[in-house]
Amino acid sequence: MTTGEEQIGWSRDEMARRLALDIPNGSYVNLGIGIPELVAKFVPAGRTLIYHTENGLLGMGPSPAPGEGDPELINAGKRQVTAIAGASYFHHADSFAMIRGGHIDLCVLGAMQVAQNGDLANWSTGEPGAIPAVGGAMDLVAGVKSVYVITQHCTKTGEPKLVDRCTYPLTGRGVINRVYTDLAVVDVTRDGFRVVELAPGVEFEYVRERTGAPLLRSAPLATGQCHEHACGCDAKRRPV
Amino acid sequence: MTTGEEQIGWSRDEMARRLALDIPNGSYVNLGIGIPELVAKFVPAGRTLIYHTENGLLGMGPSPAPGEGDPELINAGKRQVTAIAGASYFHHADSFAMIRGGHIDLCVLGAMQVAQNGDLANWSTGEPGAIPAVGGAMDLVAGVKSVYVITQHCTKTGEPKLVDRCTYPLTGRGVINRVYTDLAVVDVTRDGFRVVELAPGVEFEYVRERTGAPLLRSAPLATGQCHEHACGCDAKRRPV
Amino acid sequence: MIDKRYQSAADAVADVPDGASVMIGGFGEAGSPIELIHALIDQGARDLTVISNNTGSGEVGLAALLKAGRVSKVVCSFPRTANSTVFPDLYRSGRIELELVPQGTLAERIRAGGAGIPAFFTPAAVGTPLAEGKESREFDGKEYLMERGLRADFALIKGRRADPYGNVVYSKTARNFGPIMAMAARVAVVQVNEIVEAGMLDPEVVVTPGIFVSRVVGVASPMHESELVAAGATYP
Amino acid sequence: MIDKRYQSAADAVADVPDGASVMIGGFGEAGSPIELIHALIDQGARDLTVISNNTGSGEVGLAALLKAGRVSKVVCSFPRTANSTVFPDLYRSGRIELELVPQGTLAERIRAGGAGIPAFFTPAAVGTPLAEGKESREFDGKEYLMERGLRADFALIKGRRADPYGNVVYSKTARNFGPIMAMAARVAVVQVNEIVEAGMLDPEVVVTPGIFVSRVVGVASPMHESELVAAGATYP
Repeated sequence: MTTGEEQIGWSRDEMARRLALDIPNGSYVNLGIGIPELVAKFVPAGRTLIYHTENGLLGMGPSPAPGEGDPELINAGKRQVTAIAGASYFHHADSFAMIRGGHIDLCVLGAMQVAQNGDLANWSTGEPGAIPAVGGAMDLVAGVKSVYVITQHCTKTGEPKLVDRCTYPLTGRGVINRVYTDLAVVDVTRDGFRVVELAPGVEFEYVRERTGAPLLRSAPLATGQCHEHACGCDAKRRPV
Repeated sequence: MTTGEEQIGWSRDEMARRLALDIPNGSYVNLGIGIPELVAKFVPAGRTLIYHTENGLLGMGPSPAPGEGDPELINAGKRQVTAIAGASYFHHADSFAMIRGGHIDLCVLGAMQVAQNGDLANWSTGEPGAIPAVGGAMDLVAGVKSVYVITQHCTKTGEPKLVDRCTYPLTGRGVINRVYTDLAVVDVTRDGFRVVELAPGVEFEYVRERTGAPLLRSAPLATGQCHEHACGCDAKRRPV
Repeated sequence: MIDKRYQSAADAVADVPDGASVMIGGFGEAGSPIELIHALIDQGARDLTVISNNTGSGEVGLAALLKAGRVSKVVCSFPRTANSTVFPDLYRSGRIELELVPQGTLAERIRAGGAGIPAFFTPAAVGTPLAEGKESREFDGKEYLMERGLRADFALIKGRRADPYGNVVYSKTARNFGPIMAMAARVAVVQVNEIVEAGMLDPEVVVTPGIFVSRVVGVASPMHESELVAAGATYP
Repeated sequence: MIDKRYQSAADAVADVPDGASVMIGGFGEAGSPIELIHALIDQGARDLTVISNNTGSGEVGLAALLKAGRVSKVVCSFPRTANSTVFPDLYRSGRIELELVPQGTLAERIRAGGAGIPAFFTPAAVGTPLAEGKESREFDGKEYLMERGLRADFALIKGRRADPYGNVVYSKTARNFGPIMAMAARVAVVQVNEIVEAGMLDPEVVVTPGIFVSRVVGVASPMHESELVAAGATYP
């Protein structure tokens, strides 16, 4: 698609870069398949994150050089990866003990729908005839300390992904803490969705029109490029 | 004590030797502290048993040579041991997964009382002021495939240890399969205690008088030295 | 002597009966015991219940076992893969039953089965369609589902090295379900690249202690699913 | 950079507050983190709940912590040892509370706590006095008790080697409760004979992945309880 709307807001890389700014040094992070994987490319210099992949590796490194991969060293997306110095391998029950036991600091996932109460739907359209496949998503959202979604604000057909109530089958109930879209960074609060930052050139009203649930605005509401500090820092953010 | 009764029946070593005859080659065995430990000395030539100690070692070997012990290589009785070629170390949850999951073939324990329904009491007299300490006994009797008791037939004061009903606090309910005493080998069956073998020179009546519950006799009821074969073999056993 | 070595994959799976439950290790192709699966196809057992994280790709290994019509039910977290058409076809045409289990719940159910834990509680899947029919319960103000331990008649596992006692070490992320499936199966069969003498594996680094393993088979150069699929291979 | 190294045992336990729950590794003297325990005695925290398989011997290490009056409750499977008089005296005089737990149940409760499992069922202790007050339930015709996962504020653990990421390997049967206590504690503190650089521990042989460990302290030549007791040592 090459509509005008695509010009507005953050690109996928920019979304990933924006999210990466908010991950503190030393975090244990599980990145879902797809856009979430991009986050690893944009971790600011000076921070070390440790990547967990639920198929049994802590300390996942980047893709191997061509021809140097090992079919027995893969990530949860079944792509060949590497292991950093300081990595460890373990079996699946231990791996999900890390997840379920609250040892992973952050999980970043894609989404089909996120509801204002934090419900997530990202595994099934519920259509008859579809092959149901859930993988580790339900365990991740139930166990990891913080769960962020990274996704386009709307579907390819323009439907909002941030909704009043998920219509697709749930992955987890009240599990999402924050959503990073091409248009904004949106917290899931007790009062519902709250925009904490707008992409450059994106107005609050524009986002509200494309959101399927009430949208609160934060004060100070930030926008733009001012993210040399980690999550929670309001330095240089300008209120909208 | 040096009463006449002590001359009768099997010595502790002979009890251990008798029990050892009944353990098939290749068995995974957990031996309790005390008389049960003697069993390892009497395994017939040609059989290999693998010893499990619940503090995290499979493939426990004999005591180390003097001066060669390691305070970090001990058995459940906290005595220094060795590890055989083919051993493995693991943590406590994995060790008791072996026990609870039914992976250990045989556990041999001492007893204060065994009831005719297989109840075992071996951890506490229940006296006020005693320091209660249970260790792994309750897990062992609940999880191991076969649980044998090895014990004197009576207490030092002449009270039967094979009883109608345990009066001491239980270690487990209906868990004992067989008892090896100085006087006899006694199966715990659905119908109660059944003598399957008498020690040399010991008469059935003699055992019955010293047993606190009805005692059945097996046909063929065996006695004596005829145990060059493994458990279940009736070769050369003479009926009483 | 204890010697759990079997001469061939065929020998090691010869007694799998019709109707057996079979855990099959692997996450995607990593750890998939292709040679054991192919031996099981040759052997002919049918009406199997297969417990495995995926359902294979192409028409080799696990997918070939499904394709051969030997499996009546799969217990699985992700039965959908690139290059996977066998399971979808069987599922859509109603020729195979699927019990979909979240991956961590699947792992923990297998570990529980092996550890003698008949049931446990997990927060995964609360409030989702996969909670339907499951008992739920609150602990400390949070809701959990009760899940049952899972055991199987056989497990087919791929390791890296083993000794005659059945001690096994694995390779990288091919470890995945191997150690817990070995615990949960009545008969765990492990294929390894190399069988070494007892004492050659450091007791500190053994991942699966021999007590969990019944049979060990050497397969010096195991096939890789992705290469077979890329080459368009099928089995048998 | 990630660097979990602490300069001293004292630094590593400096923030243990009064009233904290503290898991202490070891089975008898094997794996008992004596230097960390002594640092905790020096630090002065009191009203502690200690979760440990035993209660120490002589008047060093764990027994010394009890003797110093810092512990109000122990959760334990076997609080009775040769050369053990400290706990018996405290217990008989009503100055310490005891929660007696079968050893395998204790291990599994700790593992469950670390794995996010709030409760599970076990056959151990059914029909015994230790079943009193516990929910029981039948699965497949057999009775089980429900047991709760166990977590703690801190864990004090003895390993053999660690790296700055907190990856740990152990020594022989000193491994015992270390790996599961690391999982179950908010702050796991591990003393090791040797701290090596990241990358020096083979990822295949790491027993406790660094994610479970908050602090690592080097204690090159740790004391052994039995030697101290034989020498009649006391602490402080």
